[in-house]
Amino acid sequence: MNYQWNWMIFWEEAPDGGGTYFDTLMSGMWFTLGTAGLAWLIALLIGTCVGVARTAPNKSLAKTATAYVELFRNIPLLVQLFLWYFVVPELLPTAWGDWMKGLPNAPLVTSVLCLGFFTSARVAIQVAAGINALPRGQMMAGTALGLTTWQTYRYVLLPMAFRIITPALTNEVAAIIKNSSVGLTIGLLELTARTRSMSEFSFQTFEAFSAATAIYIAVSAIALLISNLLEKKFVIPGFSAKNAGLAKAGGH
Amino acid sequence: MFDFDTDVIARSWEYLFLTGMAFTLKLTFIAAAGGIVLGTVLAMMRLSSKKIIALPASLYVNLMRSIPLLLVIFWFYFLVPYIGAWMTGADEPVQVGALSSCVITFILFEAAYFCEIMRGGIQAISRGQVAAGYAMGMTYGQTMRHVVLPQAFRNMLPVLLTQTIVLFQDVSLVYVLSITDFVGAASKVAQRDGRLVEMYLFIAVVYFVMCFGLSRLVGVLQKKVSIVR
Amino acid sequence: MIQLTNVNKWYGQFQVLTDCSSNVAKGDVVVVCGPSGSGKSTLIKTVNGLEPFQQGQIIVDGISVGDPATNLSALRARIGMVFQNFELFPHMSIRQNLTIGQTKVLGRSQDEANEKGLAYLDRVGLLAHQDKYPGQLSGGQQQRVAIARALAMDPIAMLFDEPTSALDPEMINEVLDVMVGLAQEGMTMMVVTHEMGFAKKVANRIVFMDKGAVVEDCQKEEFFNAPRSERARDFLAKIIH
Amino acid sequence: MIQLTNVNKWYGQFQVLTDCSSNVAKGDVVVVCGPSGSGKSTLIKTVNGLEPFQQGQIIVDGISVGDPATNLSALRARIGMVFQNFELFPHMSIRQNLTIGQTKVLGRSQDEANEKGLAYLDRVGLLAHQDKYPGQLSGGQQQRVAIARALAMDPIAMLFDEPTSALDPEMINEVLDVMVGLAQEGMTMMVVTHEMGFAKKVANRIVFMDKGAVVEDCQKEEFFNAPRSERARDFLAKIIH
Amino acid sequence: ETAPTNSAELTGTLKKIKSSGKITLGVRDASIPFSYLDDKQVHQGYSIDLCMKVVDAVRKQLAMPDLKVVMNPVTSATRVPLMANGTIDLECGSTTNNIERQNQVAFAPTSFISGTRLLAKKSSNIASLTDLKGKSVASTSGTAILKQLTALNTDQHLGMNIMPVKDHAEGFLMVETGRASAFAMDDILLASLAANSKQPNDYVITKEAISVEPYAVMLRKNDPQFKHLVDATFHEMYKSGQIKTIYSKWFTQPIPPKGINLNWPLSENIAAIFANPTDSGDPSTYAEVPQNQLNVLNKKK
Ligand SMILES: Nc1ncnc2c1ncn2[C@@H]1O[C@H](COP(=O)(O)OP(=O)(O)OP(=O)(O)O)[C@@H](O)[C@H]1O
Ligand SMILES: Nc1ncnc2c1ncn2[C@@H]1O[C@H](COP(=O)(O)OP(=O)(O)OP(=O)(O)O)[C@@H](O)[C@H]1O
Ligand SMILES: [Mg+2]
Ligand SMILES: [Mg+2]
Repeated sequence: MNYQWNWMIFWEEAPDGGGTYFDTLMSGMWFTLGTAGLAWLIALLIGTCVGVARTAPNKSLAKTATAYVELFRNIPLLVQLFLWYFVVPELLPTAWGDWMKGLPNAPLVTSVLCLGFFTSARVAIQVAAGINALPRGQMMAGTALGLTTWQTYRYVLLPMAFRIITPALTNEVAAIIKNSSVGLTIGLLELTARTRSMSEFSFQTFEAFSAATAIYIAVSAIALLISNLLEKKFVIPGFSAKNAGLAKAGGH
Repeated sequence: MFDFDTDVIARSWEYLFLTGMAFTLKLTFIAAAGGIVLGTVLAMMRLSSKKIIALPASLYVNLMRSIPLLLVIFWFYFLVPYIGAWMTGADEPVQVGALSSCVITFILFEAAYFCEIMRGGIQAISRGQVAAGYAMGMTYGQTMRHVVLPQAFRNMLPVLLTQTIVLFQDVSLVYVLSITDFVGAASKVAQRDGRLVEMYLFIAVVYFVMCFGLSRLVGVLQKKVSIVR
Repeated sequence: MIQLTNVNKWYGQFQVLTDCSSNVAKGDVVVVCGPSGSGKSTLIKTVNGLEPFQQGQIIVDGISVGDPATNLSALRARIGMVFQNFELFPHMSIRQNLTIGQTKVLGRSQDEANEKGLAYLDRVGLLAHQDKYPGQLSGGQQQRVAIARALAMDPIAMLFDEPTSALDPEMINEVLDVMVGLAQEGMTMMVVTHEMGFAKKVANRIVFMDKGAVVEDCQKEEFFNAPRSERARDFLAKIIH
Repeated sequence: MIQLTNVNKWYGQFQVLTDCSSNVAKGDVVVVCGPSGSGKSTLIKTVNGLEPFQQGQIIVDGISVGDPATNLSALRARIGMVFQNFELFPHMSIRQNLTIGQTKVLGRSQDEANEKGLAYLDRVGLLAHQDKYPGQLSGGQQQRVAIARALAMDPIAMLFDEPTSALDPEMINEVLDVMVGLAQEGMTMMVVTHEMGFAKKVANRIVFMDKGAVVEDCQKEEFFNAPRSERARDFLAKIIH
Repeated sequence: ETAPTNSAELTGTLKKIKSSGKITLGVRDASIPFSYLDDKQVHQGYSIDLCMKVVDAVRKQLAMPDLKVVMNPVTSATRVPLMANGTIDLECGSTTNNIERQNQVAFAPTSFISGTRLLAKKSSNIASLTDLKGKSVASTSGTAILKQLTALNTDQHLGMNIMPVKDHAEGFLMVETGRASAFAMDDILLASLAANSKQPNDYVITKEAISVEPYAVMLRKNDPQFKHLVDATFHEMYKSGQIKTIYSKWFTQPIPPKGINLNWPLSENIAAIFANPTDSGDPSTYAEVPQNQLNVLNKKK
């Protein structure tokens, strides 16, 4: 191959200020983790509410929740991000639109929101699936004790549902980390964006992409490790979530 | 507010659909079909009791699942010519077009995800079913072929199709190779004519309609093929 | 204490309960039996409002179950229910299973709930297992815990839905024994079961259902010795072997 | 026809079977019973090689099951097996369930397999249901189909693993009746069951297991009238109520 | 020049072309007017016309009149690896020739010189970089401009909010929707963006240049035979004046697809490189380099 390898490139100064290429990539990684982390909080919060709503006895509530899920999961993330950034502010009242545009960290805020909403739809699917995987009798047993519907969800159904869907949620965490790279399209300086600009500035494309690949693998491995620890911590003696047969493994 | 220029869509719909959408659908179907077949093989490997068979499969799957698709597309695009040369023994890298490269990449990548779905599906079939197959005198292959896989496949059909919808959306990432899929076609027109907002809204609507329609179809189909219990 | 009057229930087009009426007085032990799918579970679940019904009236301890104004949670807290599959909460220890209803519904203090719960756990002979989780107990043990959990709420009546049909044969008796004890202490009970031995021993009335209707509702002796309906005779012949 | 000699089996550290020996002659009906977890299912599954074992010897019709050179598929095709949960193939119609083994394993033509399968389906009284799917039948009907499926392979012996324990009480008899008929026609059978009525009626030998060991292996009369071991007496007391 | 017809004497790219019977051009989708797709999905543009001259020369030298030309679309991320692994033989886009990039690839003689300038709405009265104090400015990610803006921002304490965007069209959209006050990019690209927009007259391009960007066709490094042929072709084209026709076809006449005229007459600087062809990666060869750019260059060394 007609290619000049230069692994020392990482220690050369990057032209966009702020230290070496290595430093740049690291700062990209923190942006990736930060974006993914914040978006995950949103996704978990909204996803749980919407997921519960999907299983609610109230038909119209369940329908609304389903509509929410369908809306957010049927449009490619890339397109959603673009719409959030360029179209939503124009559709809002001018003052709100200007406020959105004037946010100091607009790409970060937009990416977090967009990624959060997108992932919340997928989390909602998992949460609903987890609740539905529990025997119908569990809901009945809670209600028969005199617990209200809300208390039954809070104390009986959700704790079990979350244990069952932990593997699926781990996949979603891995996915949100990887998906945060779409932020680059609106100028979020996360890992992939940093990698690309490094390859553009230096033309050492392969070194840049190797580094990014290695960082992504490491981050995923750590995420997997943490989730395994969590799974161990919350394991229920005598109960195996595998029996629920629900480690649905879709998504990216 | 924008003044929407809908004319740009009318001008280019042929390119958008006959070139772009046609490619997107083609790649989606080839990758889904290939991915499911390869994924099923990987799933059976992962479930094998022999470590030498299970370990490489699970390594492969976990590796694929931890790298963003964008990077995978990139790597395969540049490395496939060398893998090809290595396999055929040629001294020049084999020229692999962007399309074949995409097909190979998506099949290999999606197989990792389909593998996990099929693995879940196979594991969910009760051990009793396998025992019943064996007890009848069926071999491992026959039990898999006639008893386990048909059931796993039908049970997992909704998830497989949901994953296919994800795949359908992910095809848009081939823009890194400058291939003209639907999103690529639309954004090329958008950039050339400076009509980004109109185009992106249009893409959103088209995707929503197609994906939503598809997922409705999945529901109908599921009722048809699902096993009477 | 429990009065059912012409209860009708439909699932869509399908009528599950047709004009069911019965009356359970304080201290009664009523066994409900009948072929599979005859509506036994559905009937017993309408009593504490777990299943809504469309026509008729159910009065429990003077409160109308079907009335939209009724606070169902409060009513349910006063009626214990035991399910076929135990339905203990798998993520809670046995002790937590026994106290959650008391603290969250009755508002008892944790200490009080503990004391009460453990007393009943002792009564079903499982005090030693208070820190285990449901998955670590055998089916028979789980069902006994489920009974203790219901009793800890100080119910005025107990409903049982096939409490022994998910159990291994050797475990059935340990559960039935607890239930016999309860009956003999005067607890008002409605029990869906196929265990005719239990029925013969402690029931004072038998309700026989078929296709959603109450076909017989009579004293135990009458039912076993001279069932009036063809269907009941048929059923008894099938079930006793 | 089936000889077990000092069979031992471990799951990791845990010994499931300890020195199990027995002998089933042609035409014998042997009932295997014992408490839950005592190893009954495991034992019966070693007979047709569904569970491997580590020590001892099992000879079926002159063929050693434990021998790595044995073609297990061919052996299994000659022994019918019926499971607790029926294990019909839910994605195939009843007819396909009856023919799949015949065509794929025995290499019979589709027509021949059909004819044979339907003859046995008729024998268990379900000919009218040939085009339905398992999920559309009741439990008792499914188990009868499962028996017909095994019989269609022309087995030299039949193994039953708690064939009635997943059934609603009213359906147990319809399955037991089919099994009684089989026994009376001289089929060699090993039956794991808790149905002592069935055992009394048709078994000629009872094998009682506890904790992985064969505790009693004797004539039916001896077992019911004068069980030698404490454990068997205990078990009988628990199970007959 | 005598054309070696015996392929045994050929090396590098020429040998590859001879044995495969085709030459592959790396082309861009939307670099107007250098290399882009028109509405009939044909790749065309200024750089492509230049590359086709090279193709003609290759045909002649290798005596392969029906040498096949393959157009292989590339992006900024793929152009280097594809050149390195032999997928493309010439990159015909709008790639800036600079010294760092010469570590990895070689360049044909420079064929265009652009300057980085700012595009802004007329109404915002932005005439130079200093007018952007405290405002947001967008630029396409991965371009050399970003690094200059960053350096300038710190050196001159401008306090600008620098926003990278995915592509040029999006950069323009940032200005159009008011998310950014200005879009910093190569002037010729800015001109074509403005010309294609809904209200071309709403926008201005500043006079002050931030940097000098020489564009050139890219080829593989360490391939003297092919480099020689490419150089000779360009020299011939420049000397004969053919280049003037090609230039005016793309820069001063209406171009497909919409028949817009960029009105970008030949500047003195560009005329100078046609007179004295060079492939230098040093911007000062081409024009007076703005102090800004010099600062950045010096810092690098
Ligand atoms: N959610 C439901 N939707 C529609 N039909 C139902 C539903 N639940 C129960 N049924 C039907 O109502 C009828 C009565 O059911 P129910 O569970 O009360 O019977 P059962 O007498 O308790 O039977 P088993 O002995 O099998 O428990 C059955 O035919 C059943 O199929
Ligand atoms: N795959 C396995 N791994 C480890 N232990 C097992 C496994 N399968 C069964 N066992 C254990 O082996 C013992 C015997 O199991 P087996 O299923 O043969 O009992 P059984 O007599 O058939 O009981 P039951 O009446 O409940 O069916 C049990 O203690 C069980 O927990
Ligand atoms: Mg019931
Ligand atoms: Mg068993």
